[in-house]
Amino acid sequence: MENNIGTTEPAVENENASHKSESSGARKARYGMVIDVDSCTGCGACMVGCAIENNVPPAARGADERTGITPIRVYKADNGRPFPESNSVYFPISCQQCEHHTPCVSVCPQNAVEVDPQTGIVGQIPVRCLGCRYCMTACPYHARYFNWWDPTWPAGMEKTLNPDVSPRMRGVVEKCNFCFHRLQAAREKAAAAGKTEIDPGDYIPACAESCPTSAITFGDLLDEESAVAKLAKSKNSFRLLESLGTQPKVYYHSEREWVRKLAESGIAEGEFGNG
Amino acid sequence: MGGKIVTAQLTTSAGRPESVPPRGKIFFLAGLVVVLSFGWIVFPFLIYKKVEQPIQFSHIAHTGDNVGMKCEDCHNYDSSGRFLGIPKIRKCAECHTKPMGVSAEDRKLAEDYVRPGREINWVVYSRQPENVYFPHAVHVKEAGLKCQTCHFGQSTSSNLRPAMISRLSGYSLDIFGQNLFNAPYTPSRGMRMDDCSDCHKKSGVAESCVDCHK
Amino acid sequence: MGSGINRRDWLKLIGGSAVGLMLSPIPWKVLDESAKWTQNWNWTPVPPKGRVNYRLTTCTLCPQACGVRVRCVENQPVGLSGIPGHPLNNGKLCAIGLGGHLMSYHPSRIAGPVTIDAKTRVPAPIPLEDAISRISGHVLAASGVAVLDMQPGRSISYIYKEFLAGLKHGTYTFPNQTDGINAGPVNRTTTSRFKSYGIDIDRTRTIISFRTPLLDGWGTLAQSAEIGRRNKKGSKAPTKVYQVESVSSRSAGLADEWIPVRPGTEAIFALGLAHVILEENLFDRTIKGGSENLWGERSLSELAGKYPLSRVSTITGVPDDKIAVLARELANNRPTAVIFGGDPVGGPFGDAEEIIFADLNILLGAIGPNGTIVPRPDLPSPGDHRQPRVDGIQLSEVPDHSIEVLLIDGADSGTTIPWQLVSRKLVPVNPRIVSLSYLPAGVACHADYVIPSPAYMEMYSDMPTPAGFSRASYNVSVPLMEPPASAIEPLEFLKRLAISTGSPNKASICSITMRELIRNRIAKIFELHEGEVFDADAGETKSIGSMASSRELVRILERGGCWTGNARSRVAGLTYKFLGNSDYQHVFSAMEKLADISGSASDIRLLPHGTRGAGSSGVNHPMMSKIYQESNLRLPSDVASISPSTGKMNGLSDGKPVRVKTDFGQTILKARFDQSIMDGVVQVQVGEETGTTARRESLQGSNTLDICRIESDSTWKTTSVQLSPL
Amino acid sequence: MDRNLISRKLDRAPLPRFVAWLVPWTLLLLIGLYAIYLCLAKGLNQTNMNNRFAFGLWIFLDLSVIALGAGAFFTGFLLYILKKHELRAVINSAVVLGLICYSGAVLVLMVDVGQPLRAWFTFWHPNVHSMLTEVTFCITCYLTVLAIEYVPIVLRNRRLKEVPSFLVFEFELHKVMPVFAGIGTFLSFFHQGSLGGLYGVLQGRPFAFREGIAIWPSTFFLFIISAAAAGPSFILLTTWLVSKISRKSLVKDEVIRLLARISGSILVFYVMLKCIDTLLWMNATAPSFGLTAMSFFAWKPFSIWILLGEIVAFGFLPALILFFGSRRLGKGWLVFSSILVCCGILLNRFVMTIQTLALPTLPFDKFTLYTPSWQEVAAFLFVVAYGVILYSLSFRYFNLFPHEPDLRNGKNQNGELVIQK
Repeated sequence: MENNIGTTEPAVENENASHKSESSGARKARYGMVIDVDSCTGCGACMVGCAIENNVPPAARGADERTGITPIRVYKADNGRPFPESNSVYFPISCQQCEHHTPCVSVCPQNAVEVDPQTGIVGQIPVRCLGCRYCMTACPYHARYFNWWDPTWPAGMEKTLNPDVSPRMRGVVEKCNFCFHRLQAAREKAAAAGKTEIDPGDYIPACAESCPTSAITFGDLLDEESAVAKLAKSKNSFRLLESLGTQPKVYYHSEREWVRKLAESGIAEGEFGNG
Repeated sequence: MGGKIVTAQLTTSAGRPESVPPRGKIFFLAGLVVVLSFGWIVFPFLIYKKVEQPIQFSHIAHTGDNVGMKCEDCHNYDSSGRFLGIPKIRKCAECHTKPMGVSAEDRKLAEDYVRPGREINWVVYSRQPENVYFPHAVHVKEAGLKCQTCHFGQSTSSNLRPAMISRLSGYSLDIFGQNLFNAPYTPSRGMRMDDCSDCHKKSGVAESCVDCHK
Repeated sequence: MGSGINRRDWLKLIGGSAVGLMLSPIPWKVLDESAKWTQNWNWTPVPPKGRVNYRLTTCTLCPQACGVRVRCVENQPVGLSGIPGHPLNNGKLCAIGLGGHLMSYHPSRIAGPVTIDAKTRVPAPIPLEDAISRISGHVLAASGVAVLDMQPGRSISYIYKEFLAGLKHGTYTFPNQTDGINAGPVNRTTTSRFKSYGIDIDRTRTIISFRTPLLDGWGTLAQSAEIGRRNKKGSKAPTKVYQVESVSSRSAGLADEWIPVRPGTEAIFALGLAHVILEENLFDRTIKGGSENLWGERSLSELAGKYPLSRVSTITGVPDDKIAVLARELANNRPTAVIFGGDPVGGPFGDAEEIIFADLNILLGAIGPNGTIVPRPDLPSPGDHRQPRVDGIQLSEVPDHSIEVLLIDGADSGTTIPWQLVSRKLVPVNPRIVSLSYLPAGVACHADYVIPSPAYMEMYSDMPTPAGFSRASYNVSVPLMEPPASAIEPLEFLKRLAISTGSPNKASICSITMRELIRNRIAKIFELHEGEVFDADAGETKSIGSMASSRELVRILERGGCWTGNARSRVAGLTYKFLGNSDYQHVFSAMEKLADISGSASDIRLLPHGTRGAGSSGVNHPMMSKIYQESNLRLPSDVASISPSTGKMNGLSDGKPVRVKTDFGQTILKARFDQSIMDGVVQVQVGEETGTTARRESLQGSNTLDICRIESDSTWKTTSVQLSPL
Repeated sequence: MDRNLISRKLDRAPLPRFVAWLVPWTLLLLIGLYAIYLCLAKGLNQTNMNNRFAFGLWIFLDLSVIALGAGAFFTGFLLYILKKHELRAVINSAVVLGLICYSGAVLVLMVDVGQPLRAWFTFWHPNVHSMLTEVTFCITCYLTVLAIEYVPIVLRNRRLKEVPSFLVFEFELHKVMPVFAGIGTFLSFFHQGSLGGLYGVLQGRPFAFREGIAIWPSTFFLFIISAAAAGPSFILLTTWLVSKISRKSLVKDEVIRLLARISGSILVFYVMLKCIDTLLWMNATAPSFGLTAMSFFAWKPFSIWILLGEIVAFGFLPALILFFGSRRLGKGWLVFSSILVCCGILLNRFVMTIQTLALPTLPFDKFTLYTPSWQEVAAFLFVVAYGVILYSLSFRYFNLFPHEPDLRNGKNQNGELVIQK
């Protein structure tokens, strides 16, 4: 399966978007990011920054790593060798914004998920969602999270919610949407200034903004000049589970060969509980 | 088996002479009519509550010739192009520190709100659900829509009609999409999801949910 | 039955109504409305709307003093981000800093002054007046009063000193400086006499770090990120990083090379390096001249002579050829810097060890005319008359059992210290401990009185230069939120205390507010007429010289600005004392002791450690649950990581509870098998405790550090433990 | 009252015994009801499902009962369309079973989704690409069909029969029954298939993904056929069970054997297809993802045995017994192997649901398992209890087995189902 997203026109081969009209004035974009896993220290700033920006509540009593909500989650992976050869790497995983056969879109029974033809961002509409969780079983990246609890904040903390994001209610699925509201804000700013194009500097997701080592490069993959497009084409950039042919728009980058091998290896093999 | 049917019919017709059909029909119709009329006439008024505005504000008094204000004079944007909606009391205070006219409302404004610096909690007819994103800047400045396109005569209205708020969902009647039996009202159109999507389809912009839903 | 309504008529009626119902809007409308209701549940909070604006300040949640850009809705902070271009954090924040504004809403926040029952540790509210009068009573009766300042060098620190100066036996103390490079060892091994030193990252080509979280947020965020950038393959100015530690930390994972040494043998390893450097004459030529105890009797070379590579290798568990190779690497890729300590939990090294590290620095020319370790001037005090009358001493230097009343400042030091370290300084019979903090966390958990202070973003405060930074710097943190009525500023508390204890300095203390205090200090900085200031509003840097008055400096600093002093020229013409001022025997024996400690390969060693941004208190903002509770990214403090073989050897199983027992107590932790961990080592990450999003009912302040052995030199690098399954 | 509700031609246990029989089931029903209340009121945190196991016991249950309920449509299909008149003996029972299974499934689904009050969005804003949409539509429609098919059975109750218009209505309904059977068959084909498609289309789950024909992955067809095979077996099984419990002979021997034969022959066909499909998946589909099929079975406790078990022990074995033995072998064998068939179906649905989710997809991901919470189990048992109760009532007050009276009067000596103790 070819992985030519970002370099050629992807929307053509995107059956989820192709039936939509192409008539909008603004230039078509394909937003994506390249995460340099060699720079990731696994500090978790992206996870916290994301949660605060997107009004994700802190853990409900009894929530754990399998029922919590972390639209971007940093996984630790290691080379499987014992001490002292052991070595590890951190993979921050948000919605991978699949461009092709987007697994979660076709399965949703009531069109609560779709690929935005303008930006290539996979949108999730919680108020349309009925919480059947079919999309979660469809997503190979475990990037979708279910609201098992009513969202609750410690007393007074709801004052700190971000007005640009509506909190989700219990019983619906949510996920990363590249902080779409920030793109909206950028558009609004541009419109107010009488411009049709947004200033790329105005649109950067919370995770990329908060990464202390600037491991996350974000931008428009269709813009040949953008740093992200260049980096995505580097020979040491790769995507997770490429063999599934979902063509994610989140790339990873590493100079270390074992890391790239690890990502290629597809499904992990081994015994119960390892990996 | 067939035989049984016949006997059965015989017994019944013998048991109760032809009074049966009309009588039955009457009862059936009675039920039908009662419930229908309740459902179409009474019920809609039951699920909406009328909410009066705290102050009878007259747009025309401000936008009319004698004052001649523009919409933007009160409903403006901040530096980053964010629409600020209904102005805070400090805006009214610019003129209404003391009653300007003789009307009771005028006095109420000056005395109950401006002087103590209390905000007026208006009931916004077009208050959208929390999950709706509507950028005024994009619609007004980029697309060049007139305020009236969505807000109709609001700018020339002389009084504020009570808002119709659903007891169940808490949403204003004005923003209902074209939904199941939205009867018997035809509220001022222009702020329903379908109105938005119609216009968007016509002008061919913003084709996806995330454009308007956050 | 003929007349009247019979059952069948009823059926007909119901049938008719049923049909009518279906044709009426009722069922459909209700269906629709109920769906809308689920989208608009009144128990799902609605974010406040309003005018959005940005305000600027400085983070005070650890000494790194990051510049913070605060997004506000109607002046209520809703989101934080770093200030781009800021000299200390260059637009970045750590996981904790990003949620700083949530601290005020922590469910466990202390609502008002409390006394804590010694046994149950359950807090009981007490009126402020009573608290003050009681405390002043204790102070007046006490023959030893001390303030433990968790973040020395702030303006308030001077007021603490001033208050203590008014008492008969006042002691101002602070946790041992452990961070990377500190003045003590440098000044003890050289004739240099600066109060603090930093590292000139830009010049450094090789860094060898002894248990410093170098790539993990050490020093300042900008610095750490910079090292990381240089450390990566294919960077323009590559900096090689060698990480020497027994813990498989994140820095160890990211460094060019991780040299895992047996627990507690870092200094021996350094000695091995020194050995090679001396033997092969690789040391810096500039030290040829004035230097004591380098050669001959009672010298470093003699000491090194006792540790031939073979021996070092057996002690540290690192192959000797590897040591030799590394030594040559370090010597040949100069400028090199040796930095040590700074693990937020692992504690300091002993002075003997520090001397060895300093020696290594000298041998590699790091301290000297073209060195990487540069002196840093001190910040001026907030006013001449506030010049310290009591000198501060490190906590370790405070005589044992000398403190009757201890005031603990609640500032977040970014490091965790074992309670024993404090408690051994206290008188054995009911000492009084007062904590000025807004969370029942860290050492505050051991207090008898807690006076709730305003949280971060609720009061004026200033931030002195963070450790490791090569120049002097000064930042100010301004209040952006109303503190709760119950909160009382440390300064306010001191004023009340000064009055009720009739302190001779009460006039001076009461004469000033935090804001004035800080402004005075800014004025003093302005008078230095040196350095430059980063204007966060304009995003540009101005030289102090270009400014008309200190008022402008005040304006800039009170809006997230950052003043930085001039870079100091490197110290030249120094005389080196390779065994320090202290009697050389002390160094020799200390090394022997280390060699013995690690001697028995069989025993299992407990290694407490922390990650930067894990907070010192063990209670962080609720959103940290994303890292600790809702993912496995970081280990909470109740997990013991062990190598599978060690685990199996002790009959443990992965994920099951384990009893960790030392001579000083025991604790039950969750065993976690991790093959990246050295055999015979138990790694415990002290920091966030699980479930801190929930409210804490009692103030139990226990963590694994409580069962660690505190050595005579106030270190607790490693402790021998027994493991057993439950 | 109770007496006059029971057909004269049938003798039923005295009321007290019947009530005694209902009591435990009612208790179960109530516990389940409480569990369901908890889930609806407090949300799905009451379950042990999680983000990795977004589907759990309940979806497994839905798939299973709907497969077993297939007997209703398939018998209807054979009877009304293919005119297999012998099956009239079990059609009523089949319809009741179908109704129970489907209504039960829908009921559990309503608890399973996070926002039941919005479930109707699927009809209002359907996504035609989604298999789940297909399932939702078909199941709802088919449930209505079943309800309609159930009506005549109810109307033939002794008391209701006395209302002439009912009798007429029932008579009319009977004439159009083939139409409904047709519709039912059509609908069932689709949702049985779509349930298979549910997993077959999962591009992101190489273990479940299958190539297919047009828009339908192979699992689509496999599910239809397996359901068709299991349906008759389930009817056979239940008929046997009911006659055991009620100590009555209910249907003629031939019917049983016929059901066995039908089930057997379809099963043979199914197992063959299943083998071909598995081979295709192992040698074409999985490799196309750069994976070896075996890697999926490397994970304990699910090893290759689960696959072999499904195909051989629960596939070929019963298939052969039923196919060749339906005429000769004793009923014990038939019952035994129809048990195998039903278990086989359950296993297959289990593998598709649970194993698919348990397997890791990311390289650094873990294999995970999940144990249902008591609320989930209780809700599950609620459906079982509900089924038993509804069936018991129907069996008592309606004539589910038309031949039962004749068999009772011993009219035809040979061929009645004699239960040898």
